[in-house]
Parts: sequence; C-alpha cells; structure tokens
Amino acid sequence: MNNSPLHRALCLTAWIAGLFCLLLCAVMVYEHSAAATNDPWKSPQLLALKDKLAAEPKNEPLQTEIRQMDRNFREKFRHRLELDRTGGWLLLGGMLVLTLAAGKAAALKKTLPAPQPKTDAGESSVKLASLSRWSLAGVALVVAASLVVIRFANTSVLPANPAGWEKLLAKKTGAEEAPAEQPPALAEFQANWPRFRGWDGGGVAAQTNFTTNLAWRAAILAPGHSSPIVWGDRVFISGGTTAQREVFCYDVSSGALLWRKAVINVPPSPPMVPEPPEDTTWAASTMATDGRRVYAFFANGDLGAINFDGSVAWTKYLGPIKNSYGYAASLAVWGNSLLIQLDQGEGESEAPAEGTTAVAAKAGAARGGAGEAAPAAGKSRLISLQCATGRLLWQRARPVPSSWASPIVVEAAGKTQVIALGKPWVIAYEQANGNELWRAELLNNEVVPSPVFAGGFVLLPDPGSRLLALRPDGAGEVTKTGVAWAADGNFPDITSPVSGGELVFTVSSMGMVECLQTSDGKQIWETNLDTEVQASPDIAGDRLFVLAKDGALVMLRAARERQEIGRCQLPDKFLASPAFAGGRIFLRGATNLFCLGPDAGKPAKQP
Amino acid sequence: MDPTPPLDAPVTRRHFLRNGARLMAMTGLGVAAGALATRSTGASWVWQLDPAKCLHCGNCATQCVLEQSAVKCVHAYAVCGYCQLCTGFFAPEPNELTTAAENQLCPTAAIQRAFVEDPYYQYSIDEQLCIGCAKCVEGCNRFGNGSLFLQIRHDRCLNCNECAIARACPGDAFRRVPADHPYLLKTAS
Amino acid sequence: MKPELELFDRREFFGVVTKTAAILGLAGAARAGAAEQGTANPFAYDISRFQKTDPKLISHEEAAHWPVPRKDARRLAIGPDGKIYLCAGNYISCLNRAGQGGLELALAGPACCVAVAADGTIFAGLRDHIEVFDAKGARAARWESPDPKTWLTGLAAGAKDVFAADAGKLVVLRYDRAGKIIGRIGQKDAARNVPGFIVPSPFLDVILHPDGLLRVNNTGRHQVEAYTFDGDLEAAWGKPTAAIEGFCGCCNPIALAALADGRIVTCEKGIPRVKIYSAAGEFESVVAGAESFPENALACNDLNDCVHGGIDAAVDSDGRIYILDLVTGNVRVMKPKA
Amino acid sequence: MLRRLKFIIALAVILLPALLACAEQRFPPPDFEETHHVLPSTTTPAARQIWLQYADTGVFLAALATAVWLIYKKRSRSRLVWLSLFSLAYFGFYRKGCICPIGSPQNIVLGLVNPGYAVPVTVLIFCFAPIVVALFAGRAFCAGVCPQGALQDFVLIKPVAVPPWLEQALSVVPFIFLGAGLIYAGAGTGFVICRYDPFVPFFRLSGGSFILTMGAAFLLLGMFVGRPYCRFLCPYGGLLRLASLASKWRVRVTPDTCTQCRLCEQSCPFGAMREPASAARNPASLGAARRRLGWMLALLPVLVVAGAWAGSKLSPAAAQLHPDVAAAERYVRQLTVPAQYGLMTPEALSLQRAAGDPEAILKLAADLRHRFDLACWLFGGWIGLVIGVKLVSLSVPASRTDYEPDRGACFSCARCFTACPNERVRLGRLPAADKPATP
Repeated sequence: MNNSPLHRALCLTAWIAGLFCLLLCAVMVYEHSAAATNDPWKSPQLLALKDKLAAEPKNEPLQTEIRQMDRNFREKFRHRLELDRTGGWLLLGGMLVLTLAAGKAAALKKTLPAPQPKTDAGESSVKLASLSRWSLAGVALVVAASLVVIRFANTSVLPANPAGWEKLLAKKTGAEEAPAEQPPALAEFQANWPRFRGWDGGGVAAQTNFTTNLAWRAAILAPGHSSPIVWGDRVFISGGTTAQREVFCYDVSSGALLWRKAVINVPPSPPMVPEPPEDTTWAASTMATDGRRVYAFFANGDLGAINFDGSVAWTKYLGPIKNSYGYAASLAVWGNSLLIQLDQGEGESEAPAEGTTAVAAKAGAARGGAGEAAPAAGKSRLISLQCATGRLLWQRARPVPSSWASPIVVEAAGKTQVIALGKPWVIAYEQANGNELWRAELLNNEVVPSPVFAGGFVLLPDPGSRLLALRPDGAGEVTKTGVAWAADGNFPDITSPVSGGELVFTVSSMGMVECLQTSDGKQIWETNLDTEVQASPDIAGDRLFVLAKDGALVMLRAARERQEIGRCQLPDKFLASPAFAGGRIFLRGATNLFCLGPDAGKPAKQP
Repeated sequence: MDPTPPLDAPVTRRHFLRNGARLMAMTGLGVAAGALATRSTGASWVWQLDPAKCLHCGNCATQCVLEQSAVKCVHAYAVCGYCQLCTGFFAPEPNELTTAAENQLCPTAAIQRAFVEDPYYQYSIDEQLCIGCAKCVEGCNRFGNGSLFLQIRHDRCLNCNECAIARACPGDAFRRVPADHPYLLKTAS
Repeated sequence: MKPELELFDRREFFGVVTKTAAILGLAGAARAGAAEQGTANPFAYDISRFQKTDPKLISHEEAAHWPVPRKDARRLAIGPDGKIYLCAGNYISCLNRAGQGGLELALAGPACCVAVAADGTIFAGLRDHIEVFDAKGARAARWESPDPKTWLTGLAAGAKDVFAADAGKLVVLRYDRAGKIIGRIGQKDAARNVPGFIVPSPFLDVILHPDGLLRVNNTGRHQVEAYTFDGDLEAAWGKPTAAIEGFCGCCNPIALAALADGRIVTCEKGIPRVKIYSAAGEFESVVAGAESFPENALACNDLNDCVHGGIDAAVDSDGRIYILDLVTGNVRVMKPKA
Repeated sequence: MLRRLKFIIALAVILLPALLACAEQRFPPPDFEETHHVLPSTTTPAARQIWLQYADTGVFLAALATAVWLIYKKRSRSRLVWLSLFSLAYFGFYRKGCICPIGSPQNIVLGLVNPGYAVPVTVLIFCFAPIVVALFAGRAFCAGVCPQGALQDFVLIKPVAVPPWLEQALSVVPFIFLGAGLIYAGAGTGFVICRYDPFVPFFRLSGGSFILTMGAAFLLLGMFVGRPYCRFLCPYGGLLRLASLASKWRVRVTPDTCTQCRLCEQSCPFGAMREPASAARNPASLGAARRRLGWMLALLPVLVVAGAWAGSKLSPAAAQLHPDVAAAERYVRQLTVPAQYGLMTPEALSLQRAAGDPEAILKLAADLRHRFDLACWLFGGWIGLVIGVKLVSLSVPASRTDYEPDRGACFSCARCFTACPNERVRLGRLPAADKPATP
C-alpha cells in the first residue's frame, strides 16, 4: 500500500502545503525586514530628501518628488499591514492542510505494532528509575548553570543592604551631615563676649583690667536695642528699619566699620510686617557668634548667619512672631548648635501659624523625619539649629506665652542644660536633644530678666516680687523641691542679676542695687543710685558695672561692703547691656557705639 | 510524586492517602478562593495609559502585540488652541503651512487639518492610520497646550493579561484599572 | 518494545531535538540583534539641532546674573532711575543692578506685568486690573477691570498713555494717565486690515518703540506687529519656523524689548532663546540661545504643557539686556561682546 | 548628559509650584464668533462587555463538563477531538487566548499579595475549575478545553517516543517555570508565564519575532513529539498533574481485564502509559532500594536549604526585570559613568525620569529589591523542593499489575481506549473470538 495513489496524493498535498507555508513565511519576513527602509518614517531616501528641501525650500520638483515618495511608502505600509492580516490566516490554512495531509499519510504508512510481551518488568523499571535519577541530576545542573549565567550576565550597581540604600538616598536628598566643624574651645568663648552678657549669659567678664577712658566711638547706622558682641578683633551690633535689617562689624581697636550686611530676601518672609514698638525696635535680640559666623535674629522672624568676611552663610525665616511688645529674647550658641527661644502669643491655646509649621515640616523633610517634634498647640517653642547649615536639630513646644528673657546654657548635674523662662514655667532642656530635664512653676509675672547660674544655683528674679535660687539637679516637676531659697523684695523687672559666685547683685530699673548672699539669699546691703537703669549689670574682677540709661557708668565694689569705686559719664542714651572683652568695654548707645579701653594707637582700618 | 506506598502495604492505604490529599487540596483551594472572594470583583480590569506620565518614547507603536498598536493619539479639543501652526501637525521646520507631505510631522498622515475660521484650524486623528508613535504628542506638548495625547483604544486592545507596552514603558505610565473607567482624558481646567 | 525500534526512535527523536534547538538558537540570536537596534526611536521629534546655536551668531555675553528674591517671577521692567522692577508672586520688587534692594510692593494677587513711567510712577498689572503706585511705592490708584475675561500680560507706560496687553480679550488697551480707556488696539478689523491677535498661551506683550509706534507680539501668527497709538497697523514681520531666523512653536515671540537704536529684542519659549531683529524685522543676532536656558528648555518636554516655560527681557539706558528666566527665577544681564 | 541631569534635578525642585500654577494658566479654545463652531468631543470606545466575559466563563465550564462526560461516559476519542477543535476555535482564535487558565495562577498570587488588585470572579473560575475537575477526574481540561493543547495535539503527525528517563527528568521543568512565574507575579513584575506563551501569537496572528519563532519551533517539534509544551513547560499543566495524582476517578484503558497486549503502550504519544511492575525478585535489591529511599529523603531538606541559599543570591539580577529597578540601575550607573543614549530613546527618557526625582525611584527600587530578596529565596527553595521530591518519587519502587496510564502524566486524550482489544470488543468492532490470548 506504500504506492497507493491516495497516499501519493496525500504526500503531494502535504509537500505543496508545506512549500506554500514556507513561501508565505519568507514573504512576510521579507516584508518586515524591508520595513526598515520602506516605512515612511524610517526610509533614508525620504529623510534625505526632506533635509534637502530644508536647504532649498523653493524647489518645486523636489517637493513633488517627496510627496510622490511619501505616498507610495504609505501605500507600501498599508500593503504590509494587509499582508500581515490576510497572510496570517493563509498561513494557518496552509498548516491545516499540511498537518491533515501529512497526518493521514503517516497513518496510512503506519505499520501496526506487534509488541511482544515483556518478561523483566521489575528489573527494567528499576533500571529506568536509576537512569531517570541521573538525568534528573543533569537537568538540575543545567537549571543551576543557566541561573548562574543569568545572575552574572546582568550585574547590579544598586546597594545590597538597607544601610547602602540609606546612604544612597541620603546622598540623593542632600540630607547628609554637613562637614562636622570643630567648635572653638570653651576657653575661647569665655575669653570673648560671644552673646548677650558673655559666654554663659552670666555677665561676668574673663578679664579684670578694664579702663574707662574712651578709646573710640562709632556712629550707629541702624537703630536697635540689641547689645554688642565681641569675638577676637571684631565687635558686632545689629540694627534694623522697616526697609531692612542689618548686621554691622567694627574693628575693636579702631572702631572702623569693617562691613555691614543686610539680612534680606529670606523666603517666605513677607515684605510688610507690623512695626515693632518704638522701645523694642527691629533688632532687640542680641546676636550670638561662635567665632565663625555671627547669628542675628530680627523681630520680623528673619534669622541670618553671616560669615566673618561679611558674606551670608545662610538665612532662615522663623516668623511670623506674635509678640505685643516686640520680640526681644537673645540668641545663645553652644558648641555647634544655635538656640532660639521663640516664645510668643498670649497663651498656648492658639493654633500654630503657617510659618512655624512650615519650618518644622521643611526641617522634618530635610532631616529625614528627625524634626518630628513639631510645635504643639501653642506657637512658643525652643529651637536648636545647626550652626554651619541652619538645619533644624530639634525643637520643643513650650507651654508659655510671650517672654523676653534669654535662655542660658549651664553645665550642671552632669548635663548640659538649656534653661528658659516663660510665665509661669522655668524649664530646663537637655542641650543635645532638647529633652526636658525638669520644670518648675514659679513665675507669676511677665518675664524680662534672664536667669544666671552661680554658686550651683540658677538665680532668677520673679519681677517685682522675689529672687529665686533653684537647684538644677532635679527631674520632672520641681516646683516644690527645686527651690533652694526665695528672697522677697522689689526685684528688677528688666535687668538680669549678676553674680561673682559668693554674692549676687540685682539692679532694679529705678536704680536700686541689692547685694545678697548666693548661698541663702540673705541681703548683705543695698544702695540707691536713683537713676533709671535698663542695661543689665556686669562684673569684672571685683568691680560691679552698672550702666544707667542716661549714660552714667557706675562702678561699685562687688564685695560684702558697699563702696562706689567711681563713675564716668557718656554722652548718650543707653538701653543695651555693655560687652567686656580683650580689656575693652563696648557700650551701645542710641546714636553711638562706644569703646572704653587703652587708647587706639593704630590708624583706623578701612573697610 | 506518585505517593505509592511500599509493596507490602494494603491497597486501601493508597486510597486513604489519595483521599486525604484530595481533601487537603480542596480545603486549600477553598481557603484561597475564600480569601480572594472577599476582595474579588465582579467587574474586570483593563489597561490604562496616564498621559501625565507618558514620555512620548515611541514604544507604544513598536511594542504592542498587535501589528497596529491599540494605543492611538486622541485629541482633547477643549484643550486645543486651534493654532494655525500646530506643532503636532507641522514638522519643526515647515516649508509652508500647507498639508503637503513635506510639511507634515505625522509619519502616516493620520492627522487631518480642517479650516474653521480665520485663523483657527481644527485637528483630528484618523485612527485607521494612527500608529500611536506619539511624535505629534511630543510636538504638541513641547510647544503647545498638550491637547494631543496617547490613550489605549479599548475597541482594539486585546487586554492581554500582561501588556507588552506596559512592560517596556519608560515612564511607568500604564496601569490596570477597573473596566468602568478605562480612559484618562485631558480636560480644560 | 523491540530494541531496534526504540533505537531508531531515539535517533529520530534526537534529530528532531537538535533541529529545534538550532531554530531556537537562531531565534534567540535574532531577538538579541533586534534588542540592539531596538534602542533607537524612529519617531523621535528631533529639535536638538535647533537647541545648539551657531557661536558666530551670538552677539552678547553675560555680564552678571542674580536670583529674583521671590518665586514665580513673570515680567520685568526698567525704571528711569535704572532700577529693575520685577513682578514675582504677589509682589513688585525693586532691585538695583546687582539684584539688591529693599522696596517691595505687596499686591492683592499675582502680579502679571509691570511698567514704570519716566516720572517713576509704577504700573502693576494684576490678572484683570492695574494698580498704580508713585515712585515712593505709595498706592496712587487702582484702575478697575475692563472685562471679566481680561488677562493682562504686558504693560507699557508712555508720557501720556499707558498700554496694557490683554491676552484674555486679545486686545491692547490704551489708557490715559487717569486710568480711562481711550483706545482699543489690534482687535480684528478687516476694514483697517488688522488681522487680530491669536494668543494660545498667556504671553501678549506691548512695548513702546523709539520710532513712536507700538510693537505687539502676535504670538499665534508668529508676527511682531507695529501699531500707531490709534491702532493702525503699520507693519508686521516674522516667520514661523524652528530655525534660528524665525519664531518657533505654536506661539512666539512671547516678549519684546526695544534697544535705543530701534532694534528689537525678542524672547521665545519652547526653544528658549533671545534674539535681536532690526527694526524692519531682519534677523540680526542671538543674545542667548537655548543652551543658556537648559531648565527652561526642559520645562517643555518634561511637563504636559508648556505654559510655564518662558523668558522676559528688558533693556536699560546703556544698552544692557536683562533676561528674566521664568523657570529658574534668575536674571541674566547681557552686554554686547567686546 | 550629566549636566543635563543636574538641570533636570534642579527643574524638578523648581517646577513644583509652577505645576500647580499651570492649570490656571492654560487658555480655553477660541469661541468661534463667526462660525459658532462647536467643539467635537473625544470618543471613548468601550472595552469588551462584562456579560460577554461571563458568557466565556459559562462556555468554559460547559466545555469542561462535556470533556469529562466524553472521557468517562462516552469513552470517545473522535468526539473529544471535535470538542478540542471547538475550544481551539473559541478560546484560541476567537478569544485570542486571553485570559486562559495557564496564566491565571499569576493573577491569583498577585491578588493575594497586592491588596490593590482584586481578582475578577471570571479569573477565579478559570483558574480553579480545571484544578477541581482534575482532583476528581484527571486532566480533562488538557484533553478537551485547552486551546494550546488542542493546537499541539492537532499538529501531531508522527509521534516519536521520548526516552522515559528524559521524560521523567524534564517533568520537573514545568514546576520550576511555575515557581518563576509566581514569584514575578508576587513581586509585581509582570506575568512571565503569559510573556513566554508560544501559541498565543498564533491565536492573535501577530507578535514579536522571538515569541513567534518560539511558537513555530514548538509546532515543528510538536509534529513529532506529542504536546511538547504541555509536557515539558506548561506550569498550569504541572498544577493539574499534581491535582490529578489525587484524583478520585482515573482513565482506565480496558473496560475489563488487561490482557497485557501492550497495544495501549504503543498508542500513547505522550509516554504516559506505565507498564506493570512487580517487586524485584531478590530481597537484596529491595533492601538497597529502601536504603536509597532513605538517602533521598535525607537529601530533600539539604536540597531545599541549598536552593534557598543560592536563590537568595539571585535577586540583584532577577529584580532588573522590573522597569523601575532597571531605571534605578541606569541612574546609579550614570552617576559614575555618564550614559550615552540616542535621541529620546526609552532608556534615555527613563533615565531623565529617574533623575527628575531620584529619591522616589530609588525608594521604589529599594522596596522592589527587598521584595525580590524574599521572592528569590523562596524560588530557590522551591527548585530544591521540586527536584528533591522528584528524586524521592523516583526512588519509590512502583508496583502495578496492569498496563495503566500514569495518573499525573495522562492527558486523558482517550487515544488508548480504542487501542485496547477489549474496548474494541465492547464497541463491537472486534468479534469476541479473536481476542489475543493472554500469554
């Protein structure tokens, strides 16, 4: 039956169908390969012609040629699509015929099986099993090999472990730590006058040799009640008007203005903010410096860091600040962090203003979520910024309304504490992370005087009623337990106390000077200078300096017996506290900046 | 995988094993089905192209399993500026502002330009010709209002279980969405 | 099975397998090849050649550049005192040549355009009305909105008149100094053969030209048109093309400025570039090409429409060209090449 | 390129406010005063009607039931062929092979892993119904409903016996493929099973060159090797194989007693027929077999652990199949080596996108890589398990008295029925007399 006509016919059909399929495949494959040059968007000729036309736009024949070519390329394209559609079906048909015919033919040629019975069934199955196991091992090897190839064929540059990802992301978001700069040694801070009332806000000068002859005077170029600060051979003051807020840098020896820099364009600071009261001014809060930059904060909420060469390092907007008398608390620098006590508002009830939350949010984002301690209900808060970058390190909401006292940083009870006053609370925070250490509910009046740390006590007047000495080693609420002693009396409402250690002196705004014993608060003596005093007193060596508003600088002996050493008169109006550094005293008046000290021999430096 | 027990075991044990296996399998399926049934949907999913993410890379024209892509350019007329010089229609350096082949941008001349009134022209897409190459989309977005953009045309889309274009999309613009809102059209806001 | 049968079968089997393997291998190779050439995009919309400027054409160099103090800057103008007035966000900022300065006027809404008269009066165009300030920055007047659809995008202040380009109503409004509208320029008018403005995206500008005429950019027609104060169309020029001598995109130029000698500075978006044309409209030189505004160039291919790309330019008394980049908010000061 | 990227990064930051502004800035189309031309609206052709999809499901279930009925009640090969041709036409060429049960397990896994994806009821049915059937009546789906299977069955011209040892070894491949498909689905990185289905392009009459060639190759192979895809690749086939191992009923070749004539063995093109195997005669080898089984059982956990360990090393490569991970790779690469891509190539564009918001893309990639670490770990373990179990099963001595189809491998295509003389007698095609005598 091998040569039966049916079989031959079937074979023939199969062959023809197969050839047909092959042919069709070939055509379609060719069409697709030709597409590279025949598709209107790929054809090199057409593109070349179009470029040619760009060169000579008015070439009529060229245009017609392009149109022609474009047209038949589109024809070809459509034709190809047609072929794909119909060709597919044709191909299927061909294969159908092929398989049917071939199948039948094969069936015809098939010789019927005549299997012989198997004898060694068991053995063969065992043999087969072992053979299969080995081949399975082979398959496993192949799989493993191919996986290995895949693995090493496409290597990855992405980090393998979470830490790597963290680093990569940090790098991308630019949130990596700023180059850690070494802050100047504490001794350097102490030798200079880096903030309001000296390195620790205590108003005690490192040197003792202060003379009171006028070395130089320099005009004040912008009003402000902030006090001068001194670092090395530079003295800085800040001032501001509605137009702009500025920082001025003078040479200590000559009083020459080295530079002035405006802190402006601090987005999103609004252009117009309510004028602060006349007796507070735009620049009531004293600057701070760490010997690398000076930091100035103004009543409209602009914070600026300015390098010693007068260039702006960074600026930040912390406003708007809601303060009926105008913002006045001074800045504090400790190590690599800048501290701002941003107490404001009438109470903690108010919702946080956009500005403040925005700051928190921004900082949070920049810090990868480390700024999570966003201010709570009240707007008052204590902020710690990184000196180098202005990045938020931490901030803590404070349950107090507006206050005007400046925070101090003290090393006590084995911790670095930031002590901040605000009616009614005295709260100590850990300088490193802002965690609250202790708090005492002691203040019944609006707080203007700043605390000082002396003889192991935090000394703070509760204006008009009493002077308090707190032990800074408590934890939690220490209202009952923390108070070492409390001396009643008409204690100052503006100026801060000062203490050489054994004794503490206070000067009321009416000029009443009191001397108390630091250990128990017993009054030693008091005297009345009967003159108005707004500047806080300072101690240098055994001398207590009291600067009266009318320009009288009174020197008393800082000792158990009352004695006035002397006084000198300056032709100006003084509200700012003086600065003592490098054997010079710097006093900021309303119109002039005065320097008392050894006569300046050198010629004045030019800016 | 044939859980045939050793020879000496009674035949019934094999049945027992098998029934146990079946029971386990059924419960497994039941649990899976139950877990999914809580979240499963009677509707189906379709693929959607987000024009806001589209990068106009041309993959839609080349990657679709269909010979002529199911992705086409569509025109949000309300967004169009009806420009006389439509940068989606004319080549960057048009010889003159006519519909002549040498001035057109579209490789398949799928955009029709109709005069409305001076100086406004209306542009519409011939889907028979459009291959979804996004050349015009790029032109329109780069210079114009972006009224031309790509969409999957669901009368053509086979709704493959895995969309070949989505796999190749550099903009990650393709999403599975419930079939009741298959389109994402631009509107004048 | 009979062993020989099995053998035969196995041989046949392996034959088939090897054939198939070969086919698959070929297929793999073919596919790999496809992958290689598959990277090129045959449909690329190629304008890269226009984004490079021929250095021979560049006539200016950068003298300075500084950031605008506020976000969303839109237009700038130069006052008689040489101060730069920028409208950015809700403010008009007045800066000196170094980008420093204090005076800022806060407005109710986003400032769209600004002009400063010779006497220092500042005209600030908000979306639909004009606010007038004296040289000190005190609010002098508010000229109410002429039409709800009004969208002011350009201002020019002459000695007696103020011209406001209203992109919403496709007209240039002529105000007197009292704020009264005394003329409407450029409205479609077959009789005076004024073609009318086409403004697909909000950049209609108007400037005063030394020759005493106005220049208005008819973006949709890619034309710069010269009008008399009374609205007669005197001249129009401009060629639509991405090539350097013409105006690219759907709607360009977006801003104009006039040099003292009558030459005209044009700004384009899409392919951001600032060029100088003669008063008659011949292309002369390039002040800054697309490569000078990379962010601006990218603004258009990254986002889904191009309306916030853009540039504005102004010319000061000694011929320096101030270019405001709307995307980066930088001002470039360009001075002629030595 | 690098400069470009810097700009883009800057841009991303700068333009965020602009983005918000843009909506307000866009201009309305002209109000055509002269012609009062009304704007046309963009057409939105609807997708396939939902009820049609349920109709598909109905047809599917009906086909399954019919298949079972034809196999067990009718024992009719010819009618089964017609059914499979119908399925080929309907589920294949009409429905373009989507959705088919073969890919559906991926949807199930995606639905289990990704709460955002609710598995459509139709998919649930397509996936589970054949398995349930297989648990009771074997692989009826493969026999009569699966279009891919029908296509291969149809082109089978001259069956060639695959050596049983190779058949046994290759039968693990489907499970490995299944594992790969499921982990990719679970990691939300596409459906590789669908991607490499060689026959769907034929149903669509279009497809990529690679997959078309694959399909052609499989068809050619299928002319001589019965159902190559079903036997050596199909992951869903793997599932059904497992299920039908536990099936309640099974296909029986002979209606009554087996005459050991081995005709059925000849008739099966899929090498699914198992010959009788009695215990080995000598107890020594029996002991050896027991020891081997012990060894294999001990080897199983070792293989799993080793596989898991090796698999965990695989994720850096495996993850790159995900476009976002690939983009991240590209981005990180060009940070060190500036990349050169053609104009507007997808690569360049994805790189731009990555550079526009590196944090986002890197976070995404990190997340994906994390998922892949787990997935690849499982995958490796799975491979180990599959191979181990197969080894064990190969070490269990079989015992059969009759020629019978292997529960797992049998597609119940009903070819063997008519090959059995007793069946022929039952059908009356053979007179009872010349039944070959049992040897």
